Amino acid sequence: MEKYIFYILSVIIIVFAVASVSSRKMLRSVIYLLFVLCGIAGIYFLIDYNFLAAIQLTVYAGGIIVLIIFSVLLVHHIEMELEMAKVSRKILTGLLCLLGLAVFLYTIYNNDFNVVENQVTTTTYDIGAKLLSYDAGGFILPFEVISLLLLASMIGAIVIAKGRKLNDKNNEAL
Amino acid sequence: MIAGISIYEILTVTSILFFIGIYGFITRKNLISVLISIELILNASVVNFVVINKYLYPDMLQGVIFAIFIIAVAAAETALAVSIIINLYRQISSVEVKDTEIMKY
Amino acid sequence: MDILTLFIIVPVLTIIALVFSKGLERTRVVSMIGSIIQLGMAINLVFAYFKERAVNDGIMVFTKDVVWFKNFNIHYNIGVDGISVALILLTAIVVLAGVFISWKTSELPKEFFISLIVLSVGVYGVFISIDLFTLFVFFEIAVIPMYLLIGIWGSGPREYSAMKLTIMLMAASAVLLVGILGIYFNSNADGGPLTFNILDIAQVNIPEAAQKLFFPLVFIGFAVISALFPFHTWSPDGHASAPTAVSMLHAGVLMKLGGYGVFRVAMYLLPLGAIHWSWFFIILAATGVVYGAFSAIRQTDLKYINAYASVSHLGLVLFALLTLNKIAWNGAIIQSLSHGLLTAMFFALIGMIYGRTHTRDITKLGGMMKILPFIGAIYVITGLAYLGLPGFSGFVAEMNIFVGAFQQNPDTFHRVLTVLVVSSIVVTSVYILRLVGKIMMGPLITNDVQDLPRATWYEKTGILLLMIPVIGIGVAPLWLSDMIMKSLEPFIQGVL
Amino acid sequence: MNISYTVLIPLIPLAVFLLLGLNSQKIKPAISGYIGVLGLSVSAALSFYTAYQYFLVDGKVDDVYQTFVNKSVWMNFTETLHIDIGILIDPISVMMLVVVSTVSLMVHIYSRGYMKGDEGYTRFFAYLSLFTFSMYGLVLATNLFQIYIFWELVGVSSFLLIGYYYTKPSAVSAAKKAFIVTRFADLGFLIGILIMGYYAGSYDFETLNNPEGSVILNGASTSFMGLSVITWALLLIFMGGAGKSAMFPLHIWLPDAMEGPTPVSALIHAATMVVAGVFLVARLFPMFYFVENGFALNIVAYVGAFSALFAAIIAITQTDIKRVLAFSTMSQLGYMMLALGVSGYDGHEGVGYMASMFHLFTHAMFKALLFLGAGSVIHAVHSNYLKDMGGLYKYMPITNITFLIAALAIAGVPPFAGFWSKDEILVAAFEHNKFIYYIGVFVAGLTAFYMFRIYFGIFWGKEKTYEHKPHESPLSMTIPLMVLALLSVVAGFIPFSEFITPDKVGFEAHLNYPLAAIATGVGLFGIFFAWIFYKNENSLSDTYAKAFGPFYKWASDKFYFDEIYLFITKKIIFNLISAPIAKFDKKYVDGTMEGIGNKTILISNKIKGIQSGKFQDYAFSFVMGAVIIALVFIYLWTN
Repeated sequence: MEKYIFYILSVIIIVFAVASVSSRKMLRSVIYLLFVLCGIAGIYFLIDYNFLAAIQLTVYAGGIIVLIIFSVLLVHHIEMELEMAKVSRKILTGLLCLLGLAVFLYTIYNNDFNVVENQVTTTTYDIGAKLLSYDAGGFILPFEVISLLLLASMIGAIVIAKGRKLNDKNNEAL
Repeated sequence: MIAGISIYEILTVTSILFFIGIYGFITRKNLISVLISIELILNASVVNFVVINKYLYPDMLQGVIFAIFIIAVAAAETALAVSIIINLYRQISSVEVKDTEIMKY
Repeated sequence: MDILTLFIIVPVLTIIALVFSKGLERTRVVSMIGSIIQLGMAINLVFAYFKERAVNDGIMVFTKDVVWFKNFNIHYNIGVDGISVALILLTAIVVLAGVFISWKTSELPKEFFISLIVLSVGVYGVFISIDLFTLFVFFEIAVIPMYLLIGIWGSGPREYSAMKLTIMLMAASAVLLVGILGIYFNSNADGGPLTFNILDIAQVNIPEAAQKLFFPLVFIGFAVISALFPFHTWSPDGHASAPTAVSMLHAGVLMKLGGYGVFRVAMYLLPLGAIHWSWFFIILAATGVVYGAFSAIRQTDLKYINAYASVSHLGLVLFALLTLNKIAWNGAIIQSLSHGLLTAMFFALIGMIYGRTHTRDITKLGGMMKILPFIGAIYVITGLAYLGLPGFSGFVAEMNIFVGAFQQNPDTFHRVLTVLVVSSIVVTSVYILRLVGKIMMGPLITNDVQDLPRATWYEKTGILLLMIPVIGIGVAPLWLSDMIMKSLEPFIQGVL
Repeated sequence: MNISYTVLIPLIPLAVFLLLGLNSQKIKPAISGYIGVLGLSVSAALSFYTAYQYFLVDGKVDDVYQTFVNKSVWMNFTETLHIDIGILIDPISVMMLVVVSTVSLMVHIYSRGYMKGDEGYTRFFAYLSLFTFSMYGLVLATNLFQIYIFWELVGVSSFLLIGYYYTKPSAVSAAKKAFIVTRFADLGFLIGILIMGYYAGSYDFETLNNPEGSVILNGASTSFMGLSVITWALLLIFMGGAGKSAMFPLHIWLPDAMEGPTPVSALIHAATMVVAGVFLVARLFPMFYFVENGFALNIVAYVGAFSALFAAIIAITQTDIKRVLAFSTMSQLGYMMLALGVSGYDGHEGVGYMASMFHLFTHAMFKALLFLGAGSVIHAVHSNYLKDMGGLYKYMPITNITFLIAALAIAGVPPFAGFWSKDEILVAAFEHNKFIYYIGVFVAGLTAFYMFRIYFGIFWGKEKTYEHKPHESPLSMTIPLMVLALLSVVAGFIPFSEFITPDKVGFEAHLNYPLAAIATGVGLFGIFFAWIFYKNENSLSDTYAKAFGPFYKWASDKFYFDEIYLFITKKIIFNLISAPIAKFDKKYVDGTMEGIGNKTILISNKIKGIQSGKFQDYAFSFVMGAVIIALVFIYLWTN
């Protein structure tokens, strides 16, 4: 049963990822991304990381996608068709990507993973404890660093997006 | 563990996702699309972290925690990128890649 | 402090003093004092040299040796012989004259004089170095300020000219460096250590194959700065764009480095290569002599005429060196001096004319003698000296070269080339007289200008400074040619 | 004989030159004239004293005139080969000293009147002194190189003096022409000197001219294209002499040189500088005579004879009196060359040599007189052209008489000076070469004709209407005329053969009466024709000119030699050599260098595209690089 769900999820992820990078409509592209992210959240559920799945859904689907949609709406007309790259370039990039993929897969399939059969369930409590632990192997320091980084990026984002005060010159530019 | 699915299959899927992201990054002509492609690449690697944690070292949580960190950083990054894009749009009223080539010289 | 290192120290001190001086007035006074001290030292050096020569019969005197970079055996190794002494004196004279001629520089005077003196440091350095590497370093020091001097203070398409000049000279330097390294890595052919010392290398029998390989590199590397045909094209453009003092220094002194290097490095260290290749380069040199003269006939820009004339006259220097004859070599050195002084004088006069009439186009000038009697008279005299009139230095040099070329190599090939080169004196007189007749004589063309400012004291001083040695050499050449002849002795041995 | 004081002869004019030249703005014209004349008087007095001492007191040892040398090394080439500067006293140099001093002094005095009021008065005297110095140096030279040095210096003085009116374009171009043509001839001279230096190993006249010396005895040992190298050297040296002495075909500068002030023409282009070529051949006469049995000397004779004839024909047709005199000079110089060419060496055989020097001497006197007289006329009527003159005998009696004396002298009428010297030349030619003798006689007739043509044209004929009434010139100008006229009368009676011979042993010359009668007859015949044609204004001359048809036109256009030279210089040298070279330089030589630079820029422009600034291109390269590196590692690890 889980096997089939995984296949279905995989198909969803790949199909929508392809759709997302090839759609000529900006907004659709974003929505396809949303599906991809949801698919990934599904995979998290499948491998029993419920908390992670939740984060994926809230932060990505809830936060980032909304942010992107906002920006799309701010800078785009919804009906506008995107300019596409030259065919030769597409083919070249495609070939390069296939080659890269081949390298990846070759490496992966030639690697003998030391898989440990298990049914361990990770709870939110475990994650929280680990995250805030200051024992050896605890992640309190990175956690704090990430917090700071988030704060800094918030401020940065506000400053950049706010821009300079509009004057005549900028009016022309707008 | 997903019953009946080996780590190879999952890694295959993420690799494909990763290269789709790269394909998008190189071919898309619009900064927001490029941003979307970056999200794909990031997600592919996040899944890898998680999956490898689960399959190879089930007793540890490093992969998961890094996944959380990456998601957090991605959120921050997206916020910044969007603000840059909006600012750029104000400056040159375009978010096309070709209009940002002034760093050439 | 030894007498030669002073030639580096004093200009450097002058530069330091210039850095701390403010305003045009003080800047030029400081440069003038510095240059006068240099000239004084150069004159003192001549007398000291004669005194030292009486008791010391080494190839070089006043030698000093300081290890500079041990790993590659690079030394700060200095010394002079009669030839270097003569050329140092020339440099000091031209630098001082150049300072006088640029008395009125208004744009960035401090930087201008600093560059000018940096250039002179390089030139002095080349003339006193015995170490190949040190020589090369000073050679480069001399070339680089040209770029700034032409690019910043030049006129016309100055960026273009500066770039062209610098790139061509740099390319030549690159070739030269390969040649020098070739000599260096062959300097242990007799089992000694690798060395850059010219005098030591001369004692080593560098393998013939290596000599044949590296001679053209070293020769071309040096000869490009002497405007060897067909690598001369930087010179007309460079001169045309350069400010007056820079043209003077460049044509007067810098271009002499080529001939000096050819004979001090290429001929001395690679004599077999010189013998092997001389037939080829002598054709180029002789072509340059005639070609430059004929080109000069057709030019209409005063500086272009002079630049092509320089190609012709310096071709004569290279020609003389390549005849591998002592008399001709003597002539080559005297020609270097003579041409240095005369060309400097010509450029100075052109600068004065340009400064007054704001044109260098000979079709727009005429009858200047009437309104500028001093400049006109000096111009005529310089022209006559330039075309080899007896009583001036050019005649002495040319006669030495011609007699020498005729003494050596009595085969038809060299005879034909010699006659060809001798015939250039007629072509020279054609373009000089055309020039003099056009701009100095004839009816006054700038009719609206009946009165131009006469020559000022500093212009006259600069000119007289150059004129005195020209006449001195021309009237009494014996002391100079004896001094050079004696110094040539060890150098000519290898190629005879 | 102590000759050390003779150093002063050239040095005084040099000092005067430096004094006047360096202070030309400060010295007042009147004073500078006096300085010039005074300086030259001293030199001239010394010259006369030297001549007196040398010829009459103690120049001779055992009836042979000795050569006195006083020299020092000026520049060393090798132990044996060096350039000396010094003084050489022998018969011809002393004779030249006298000629130069006399004419130069007369011209100096004359110029004080002629140049009065000219703004470049001081400069003029400075130039004259420079010229006189150079000319002294030339005649006193001890070796070929010294002669070359002063040769160039007289050339440049001539340049400066011809171009004295430097605002006049014609004067400037004449000066340039004179300098360049003679410079071209000097090229031959210089190459000749170089050859001589290499094969003979010396520049010294004593070594070269020694009839028993190795140079002359071994002269024919090395040959080149059928002639010995020494002969080649002599021919090239003669080329230099021909250039200075305006021999055909290097004569074209001389007529134009008349653009200079008239005293200059008298001094330089009639009496002194132009005879330098003759002097040079005379100086090297033993070499010319002995090396290869005088092959070079024969060339000299024929060139001289042809020039004499050629110039005389042209002189008949010219209308500018100074140009007539210029061609006359050229013709007379040809005469002197001819005389040298037909001379022998020993005893009476050397009559040609003697006659040449004799003619040089007398010619200097009467030709200078003719020029100064012409100058006097030009001064009076302000024109050079015959058509503006006529009937001047009334106004200018002194000029008239002195000019007539000079004309009679040049026409070879006894007892005037020209008769004696010309007679000796014809004797020499008659004895050696009949063909040349006939040319000589014919030229003598032509000379008399053209000279009296202008004499009658100026002083007789129909009186023209003059703007200002012509008047006799001031005393400063007429005194030199009178002095020179006196000399033109008496110079012929100097027993030249006693003093100047090739072997330096005097001999007794006798008048050859039949030949003298023929020559005089021809001269008188020429005068007679001139009298018929030009004594009174009539149309005879035009009729005869028409009879000669195109030949007359050619002659009056100087046989188009100017045009030929102009064609060579303008068309061939300027347009066919210089212009293409200049173009070639710009286009190909510079073009190649530029091309290298441009190609570099082009290539870098091409490569620059890689650094496009498009981050997606960078990403592409990055991924590609990563993949390639991965592939490489996989390849390495799997093997």
